[in-house]
Amino acid sequence: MNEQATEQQAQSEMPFAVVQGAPVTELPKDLYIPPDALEIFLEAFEGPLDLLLYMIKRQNLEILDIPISEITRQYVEYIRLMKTLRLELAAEYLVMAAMLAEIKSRMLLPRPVESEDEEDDPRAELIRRLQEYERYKQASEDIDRLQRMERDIFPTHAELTERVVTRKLPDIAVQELLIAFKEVLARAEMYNHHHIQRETLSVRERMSNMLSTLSADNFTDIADLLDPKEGRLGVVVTFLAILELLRETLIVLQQSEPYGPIHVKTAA
Amino acid sequence: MTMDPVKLKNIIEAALLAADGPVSVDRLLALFPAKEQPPTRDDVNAALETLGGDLEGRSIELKKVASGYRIQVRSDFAPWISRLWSERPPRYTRAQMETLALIAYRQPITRGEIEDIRGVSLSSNITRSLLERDWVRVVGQRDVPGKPSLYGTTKAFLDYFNLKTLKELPTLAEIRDIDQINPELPFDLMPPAADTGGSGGTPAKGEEAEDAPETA
Amino acid sequence: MTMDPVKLKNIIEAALLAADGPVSVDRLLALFPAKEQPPTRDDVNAALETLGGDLEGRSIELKKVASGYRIQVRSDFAPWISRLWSERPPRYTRAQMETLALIAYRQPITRGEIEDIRGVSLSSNITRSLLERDWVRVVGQRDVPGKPSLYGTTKAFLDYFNLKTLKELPTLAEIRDIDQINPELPFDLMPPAADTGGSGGTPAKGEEAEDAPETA
Repeated sequence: MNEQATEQQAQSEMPFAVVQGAPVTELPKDLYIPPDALEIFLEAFEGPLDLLLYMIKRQNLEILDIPISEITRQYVEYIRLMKTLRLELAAEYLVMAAMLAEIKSRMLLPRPVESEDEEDDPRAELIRRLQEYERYKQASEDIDRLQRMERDIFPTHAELTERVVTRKLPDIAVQELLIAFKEVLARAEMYNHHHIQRETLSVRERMSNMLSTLSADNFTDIADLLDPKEGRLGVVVTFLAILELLRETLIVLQQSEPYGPIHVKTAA
Repeated sequence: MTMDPVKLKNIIEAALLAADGPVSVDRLLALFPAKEQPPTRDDVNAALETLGGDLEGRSIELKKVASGYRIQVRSDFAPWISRLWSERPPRYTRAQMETLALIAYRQPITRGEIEDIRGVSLSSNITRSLLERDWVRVVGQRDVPGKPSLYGTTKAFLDYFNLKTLKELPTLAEIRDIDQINPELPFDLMPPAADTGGSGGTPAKGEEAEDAPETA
Repeated sequence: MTMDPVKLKNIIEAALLAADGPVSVDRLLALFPAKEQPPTRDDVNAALETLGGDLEGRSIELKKVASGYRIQVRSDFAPWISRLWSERPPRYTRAQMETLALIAYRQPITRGEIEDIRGVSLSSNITRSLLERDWVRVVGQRDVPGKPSLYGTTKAFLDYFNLKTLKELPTLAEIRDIDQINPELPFDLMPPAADTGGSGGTPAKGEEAEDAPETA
């Protein structure tokens, strides 16, 4: 009847759990686990430390003074039962069983009476780990109880229906302006050092000039644009200006026959 | 002539209500252009204090959390407010919560250290879910072979759990020595198994799973 | 015994503030379970009316829209609240800064002259952005073929930098002082040019516009 109540409760609380139906005839008396709740039971534990803690609390035992042979016997009983039910058991559970068995055997060995300090207690490491795990398990439960968003407290929101869109503009200090000026002058200087002769005719300027003299209606012979009086540099600048104007589709180039004169006019 | 304190308070209230998350004092100060005689930080703090007082006895409260101030619905009203939505609040598994607790209290901490303390291997789904929730982040690598990632918590974690700083986390239990056996058991870990499930609007408890064996 | 009207009003306020959009009266009524002596539709409507009155003179208002009620920020507060979302101000590019500097110090100056000094062609976006900011304007045309526009700075430019006249612009001679006063300026300062010819201590006059490259 007790078992039935538990089972019902377990099911009503965790209706998503898979219940194993295999009948188990022999149950250790002190396990208190109905067989078909075993799988749920196993899922409820976060590992061997958690299972051990449960067994200790369940029997009102004290972590610091675990009756190791009794706990080991119960623990191994659980493991055996799980295996019988062919439940998949994480490797950590078996490692713990081995560790318990080892502690148990070391407890049976005679210990020097005078050295009672904890390092000599074969249980010391287990007890440390149990306590360590327990405090963080407790902490996780404490955090779970903190007021939290979505469950206990809710963010508020009031719509702002008409947003004033403000596009921010860069902020600069007057010193930055000066520094930019200084940098550009310094660079211009380097530029001029590298070019033995300063370029007095800019491509861009020539482009503007050319655009203002060319016509959209009449073609001009490209040879007329290249003025030898300007020297080689001037011819190069003009040529670059033509290429650039062409790239920007501001002018149209036409050649009526191969090797014939090239004519140019502004784009319509 | 600085701004009228009531107007300042109203602007701050509107800003906190319109913003999508907590708002820092710096961000509040940025609402006021320099050329319009902006309030000082002290003015803003004073206005926040007045606003907090105004909301006493109301269903909403001013709360300071890690990334700033926010106006939130008081937890007393959760039973009604949670009915606004049909879905239940997200639940977190014990593995997620224990991992989160270890990262919160022991940060920076590696996956291996978490596994050592919990005594089980840590599925990468768990760290991924905490990272995706933006509750934890990788804060570095431990300088050992393999360079394992070190995890720490974020401001979003503190915000979510209504905290200003990590100092506000519940105190950790003490580790006792093996020789100071205390007959008074301070643990009350297992909550009584009385069925609290489904009672009206009470918020769902994190984990009820382990109650099951207890009641047998 | 039905619910205290103040409590009802508080719940409704919290619900409207917590919801993601307008809330209908039906949805408000659904917050109250049948077994807890829920308020009537009239009670809810009365509470909404009281709430609307309470919000008079505050930064938020109760508004009825097609799909229900919502609490929204009053539009008077839009100028401040909108700044919550304003991005950080962008920075001017090097090309923009240098163009502005050349226009300021070498005005009046043509596009071609700016290109000559900078050694690269000048995108029309750059002049446009400065014209749009109203820091730069076309002050005339150079009397050469093509009649290129001459650029100069505006009164708004002077106002922004808090200058009365262009004469107050810092001079190249001051640049050493800037170096010393604030060595951590985030700019890559080039060593002072050996020859600062032509620029002297005062901002350049129009006629000096082409000096700089010439002096090299």
